[in-house]
Amino acid sequence: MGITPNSELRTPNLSVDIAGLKLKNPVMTASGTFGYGEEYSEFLDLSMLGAIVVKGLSITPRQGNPTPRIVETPAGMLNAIGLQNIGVETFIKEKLPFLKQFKTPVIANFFGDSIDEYIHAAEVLSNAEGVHALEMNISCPNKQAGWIVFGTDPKTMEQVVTAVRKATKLPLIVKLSPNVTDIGLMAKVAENAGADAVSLINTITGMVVDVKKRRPVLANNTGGLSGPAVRPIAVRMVWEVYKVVKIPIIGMGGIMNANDALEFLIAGARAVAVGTANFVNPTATIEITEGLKRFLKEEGLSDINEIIGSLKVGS
Amino acid sequence: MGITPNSELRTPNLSVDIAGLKLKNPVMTASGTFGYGEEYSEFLDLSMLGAIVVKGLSITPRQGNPTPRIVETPAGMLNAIGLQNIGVETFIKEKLPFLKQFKTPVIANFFGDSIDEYIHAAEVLSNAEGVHALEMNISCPNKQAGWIVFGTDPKTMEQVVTAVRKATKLPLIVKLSPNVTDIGLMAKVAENAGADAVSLINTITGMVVDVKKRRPVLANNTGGLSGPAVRPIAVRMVWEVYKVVKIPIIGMGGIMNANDALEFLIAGARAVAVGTANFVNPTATIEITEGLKRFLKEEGLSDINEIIGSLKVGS
Amino acid sequence: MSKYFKAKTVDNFSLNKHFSLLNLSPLSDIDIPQPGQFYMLQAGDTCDPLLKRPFSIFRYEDNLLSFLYRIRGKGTLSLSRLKSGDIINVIGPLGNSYPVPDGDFIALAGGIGIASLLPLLDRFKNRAYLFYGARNKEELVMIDAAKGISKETFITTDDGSEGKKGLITDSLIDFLNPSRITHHASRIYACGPTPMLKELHRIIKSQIQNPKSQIIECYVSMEEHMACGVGACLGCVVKVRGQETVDSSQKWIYKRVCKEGPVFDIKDIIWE
Amino acid sequence: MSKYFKAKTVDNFSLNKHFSLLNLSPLSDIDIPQPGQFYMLQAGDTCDPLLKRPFSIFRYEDNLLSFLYRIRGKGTLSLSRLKSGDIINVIGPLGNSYPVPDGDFIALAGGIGIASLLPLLDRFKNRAYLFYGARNKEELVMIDAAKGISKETFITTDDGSEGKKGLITDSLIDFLNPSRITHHASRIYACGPTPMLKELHRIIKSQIQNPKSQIIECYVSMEEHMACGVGACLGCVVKVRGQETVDSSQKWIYKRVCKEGPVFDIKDIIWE
Ligand SMILES: Cc1cc2nc3c(=O)[nH]c(=O)nc-3n(C[C@H](O)[C@H](O)[C@H](O)COP(=O)(O)OP(=O)(O)OC[C@H]3O[C@@H](n4cnc5c(N)ncnc54)[C@H](O)[C@@H]3O)c2cc1C
Ligand SMILES: Cc1cc2nc3c(=O)[nH]c(=O)nc-3n(C[C@H](O)[C@H](O)[C@H](O)COP(=O)(O)OP(=O)(O)OC[C@H]3O[C@@H](n4cnc5c(N)ncnc54)[C@H](O)[C@@H]3O)c2cc1C
Ligand SMILES: Cc1cc2nc3c(=O)[nH]c(=O)nc-3n(C[C@H](O)[C@H](O)[C@H](O)COP(=O)(O)O)c2cc1C
Ligand SMILES: Cc1cc2nc3c(=O)[nH]c(=O)nc-3n(C[C@H](O)[C@H](O)[C@H](O)COP(=O)(O)O)c2cc1C
Ligand code: FES
Ligand code: FES
Repeated sequence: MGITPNSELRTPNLSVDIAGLKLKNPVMTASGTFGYGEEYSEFLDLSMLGAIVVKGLSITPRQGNPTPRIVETPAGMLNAIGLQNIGVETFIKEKLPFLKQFKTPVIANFFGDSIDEYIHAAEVLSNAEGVHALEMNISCPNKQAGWIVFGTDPKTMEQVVTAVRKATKLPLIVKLSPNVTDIGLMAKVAENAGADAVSLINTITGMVVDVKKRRPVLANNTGGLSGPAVRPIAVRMVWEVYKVVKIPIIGMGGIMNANDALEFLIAGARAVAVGTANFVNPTATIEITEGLKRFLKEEGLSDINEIIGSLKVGS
Repeated sequence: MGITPNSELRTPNLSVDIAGLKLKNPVMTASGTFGYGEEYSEFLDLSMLGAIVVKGLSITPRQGNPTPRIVETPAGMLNAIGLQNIGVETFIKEKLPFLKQFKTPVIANFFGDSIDEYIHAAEVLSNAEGVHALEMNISCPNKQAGWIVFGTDPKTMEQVVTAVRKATKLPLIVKLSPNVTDIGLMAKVAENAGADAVSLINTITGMVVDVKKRRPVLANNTGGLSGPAVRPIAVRMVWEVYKVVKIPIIGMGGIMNANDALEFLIAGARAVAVGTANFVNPTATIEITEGLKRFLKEEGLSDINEIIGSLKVGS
Repeated sequence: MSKYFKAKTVDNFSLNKHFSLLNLSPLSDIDIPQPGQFYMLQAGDTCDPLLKRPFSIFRYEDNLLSFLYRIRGKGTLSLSRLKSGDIINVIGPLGNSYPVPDGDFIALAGGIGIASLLPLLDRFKNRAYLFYGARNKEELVMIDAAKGISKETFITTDDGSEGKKGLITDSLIDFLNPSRITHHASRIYACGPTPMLKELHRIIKSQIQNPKSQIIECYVSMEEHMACGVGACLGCVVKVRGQETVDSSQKWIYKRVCKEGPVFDIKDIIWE
Repeated sequence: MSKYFKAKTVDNFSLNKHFSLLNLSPLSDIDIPQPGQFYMLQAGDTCDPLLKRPFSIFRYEDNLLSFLYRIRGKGTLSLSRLKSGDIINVIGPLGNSYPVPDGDFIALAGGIGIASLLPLLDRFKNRAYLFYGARNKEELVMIDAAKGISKETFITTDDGSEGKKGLITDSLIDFLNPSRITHHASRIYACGPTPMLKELHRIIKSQIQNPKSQIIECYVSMEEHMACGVGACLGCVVKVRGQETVDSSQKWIYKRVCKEGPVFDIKDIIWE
């Protein structure tokens, strides 16, 4: 029946812009839940993702914690992987080439025990072709400052973000810890220190006790809570951050389906990351993207950006 | 077969001591989830409870928030009741007489908008015969200090606890907010300001968005998360507090059964409170007490106090 | 006799895509439910869904509790998966009930609201003028059962796929028109979605102002999100005129749908 | 051909109080599983239980996937509630598999470990000396099936309620005694609880030191808590001698049970 321009018009725009990084859709993977991408490449076409965020990297490889590292909790899980990773160099040599074949930006999540380690890792990653943005995980203890967690003390965080900002020209995303009194304050500190975007939430510290053994189930005693259990906390935090910063927000925490992703977008996230859901459903990211498209069509909207931060609140 | 003293010996001791208050067992009700006791009196014998903690009281009655006030979340619920209550006077006149008939200590949970309101409520409740202890809810905003939440700022909390300490001779329990960076620090502040015990956790602030309406589901926008979803966070916090204070801890957050209660006791709680579980199972408290007894027998222990704080942690 | 008891699923059959009927056999002695009362039900024993959900008693016969429910979200979905023989924990009967009608009466049911009203029609057989509306044919259930026990039945659907096309409240307005009264009913009982109840409130107000109208009373069953169902959590409140408050300056108070309700005098509710 | 597919429950029958057998019919083309591989399974679609659980392929015949499972906690409990016709999402086959045996071999199964070893016995019929131990008679399942495809079968229970009373590893020690060898097996395949595997490791070490012993290799299937099953979360690691690491000072590395395993050479595992 000839050209049908309407059917094209009817496909809503899903692309969003995070600090100059153009994502074809707002659905990315959460660090540590998607390996280095290849683990899930037999389940889905990685080119369909908004971005791939890889497992947290440090300047030298890490063995991580002893096992058990994982325990399930009601509608959630605790993990205490202990940031096991192959190190930035091996990542660049062995994992990055594989990821370059896909038309999807690669965001390197990284961390350190000290400001120097952060700087060093950021520099090495910034020089690697194929890394499109950096995500700083600041939920790690600062060795120099007597193991105070970088991401829970505004001063410590300011220092490390300022230092990393100088070390990279790539878009810099600061990943916030939810284990704080005032997440809005932490986001503002990150923004002022030069972050191009913030992502939240990282996991919430939790513990499960084996009552027979009278020991924590995890070898590390505590672990980080993720999954649907934390979603209402994460959505609230995204909203709090949205009210006080101007830089884009990447929202995550318990997103299992398109409806959950929409909660974050409406609360103010410009993109979302899917973590624990990958374990339950390896194609969760793709299904969420499809669901977002469907929602926009049903609501008669032509652009995902129309709903970002569209939350109407009562007095 | 004559007297069988062994069978008596075999019934383990469940009684614990909270700041001089002797509880026949460590299982109490969590404030706001058990009304003023009478609501559940047709489901269980209130004399079997370790203690009854009543809905939070203020010096003048409160209407609370508009509806919806409740929304379910994965393995949890948000509530934004808004501290609706009949006020201390009406409580003493109309509800306390009913509670006096049971052989169970009554703990009055209370709060205020200002330090004066706290003092005033504490005084009135302390003079009422039949109130055995006070539990201060400090998860409320301080009107005087520009609506900073009492329980999230150490200084503000210190002031209000110190003031209330002077206003009452009853055992004083300070109920800690989990919405803080360092719960151990907050507990220490409470202890130093004169608290006889701390209870934790109160609810964690969360939000659920209705994506069709692009509004929060709750009329109050945010609400407090409770139920099994928060349990790993609560257990971790009890353990953190146990490591730094000497006063007894009342643990709560998602306790559904005896195993859950044991997690808290082993992590350092001397008593536990059951909240959301009452809604699902009105006899949850009784079943938990029975379960604790069974556990002690199975483990060959004669006294619940042997397991309190018995957590063995790895290095 | 406890209001918290175990019950065995006798059957749980699907009437159509949206509606099912659940029959439970209590495993201990129970209180006899009155029309308008409800139970808190939940299938399964996991933490998701966590809370029980409120359902009106639809029928009580031969010590069998029947519930008519509409599958909406995860609670009712998991309920629909109950199989014969499955045992669940039940709380109820809860709440107040419809006051006993004197003479003929009008029953106004919107959608699943029929579940709450049917026991009333059944107890007072052939005394009700039933007005029953729904979105479409599929959403109208138990029509034959309702017709058999009603004096007269008026059916509407939004799309005209069954009965008259239009709103059920419009049919009611016609019926109540004082210039052509054909009935002796002075009371209305209603259960249904809030927009319907609000429109009913508007109708009642104008009826009461009209000296020719026979309608003098109207009782509605209210819905609110519930957590406990027993009056403890204060989650399910509605604004009610403050007649009972000490302080007369107070224009309204909150009452609990689960305890002081679910049935309220429509005049007492503050409709916003 | 995707490793993430939907499958229909054909049946799910209970062998006794503890064990059930689940038969699934995949709704799309699947990869053919090898003995030792596993699948991630989950019943229901609620958030509790949240994660899938790993189960060894027990049988693959006529495009039917069979799993033998023991009910332990909430994951396996909810699995036991699957009814014929229920459709679930499945990930698999995952992990490596048992290396192909040359000639006769020994299979050591502790409890539910039989589930993982049976496909190996079945593929190489009448070549296995099966050592199968459990706590008691009730915990020994599929004995007849296993006997029919093994060269010889040795059974023990802790309480003597079936087979010989004692530990299965003690029976193995007797059998391996070099002074009265009656077999030509040089390889052991094992799956079972960690204490059994540790004792096996001790046995193997002394066998290897003994020049008269025929045993030269031993493969064990390891268990760890898993979240993803596909190598992404790093939750399921075990300590393995660091032969493959660049830095030779590193005595061990972590390998993923779900990806580099579940089957490992027993010598490579660091038993702590
Ligand atoms: C007194 C009373 C009697 C009722 N009787 C019946 C009946 O006989 N048959 C029937 O089909 N339905 C009845 N309902 C409505 C029924 O309770 C809801 O449809 C059900 O709770 C929806 O749960 P869900 O998990 O399937 O849906 P959800 O996805 O959780 O929610 C769908 C909608 O249901 C409502 N809802 C959710 N949770 C609750 C809750 N805990 N309490 C009240 N409303 C809630 C909300 O409006 C929500 O938007 C009654 C409600 C009340 C208050
Ligand atoms: C490769 C592999 C193959 C297996 N094959 C079989 C099989 O064929 N049949 C069978 O009955 N069992 C098998 N298991 C064990 C099975 O996975 C556990 O029994 C099951 O996960 C228990 O889950 P649950 O929720 O019922 O118990 P839970 O109450 O959750 O836990 C009981 C115990 O099971 C273990 N466990 C819990 N969650 C996990 C998890 N996600 N991953 C691994 N272990 C866990 C823990 O040791 C825990 O203490 C296998 C395990 C692995 C790793
Ligand atoms: C197993 C696991 C490993 C993780 N590793 C990292 C990591 O290396 N770096 C990081 O910043 N976040 C890490 N996270 C946190 C996730 O990226 C995410 O912030 C969190 O899990 C919340 O999202 P979810 O609920 O969707 O999983 C990890 C989470 C899980 C479950
Ligand atoms: C509906 C509801 C009302 C509550 N009201 C109060 C209150 O008035 N005062 C208070 O200190 N805590 C209140 N709480 C918090 C509980 O006492 C408890 O700290 C929290 O719910 C965690 O326990 P749970 O997970 O067992 O419910 C309330 C909780 C709920 C669910
Ligand atoms: S549902 Fe709890 S008070 Fe009504
Ligand atoms: S289970 Fe996730 S890496 Fe093995």
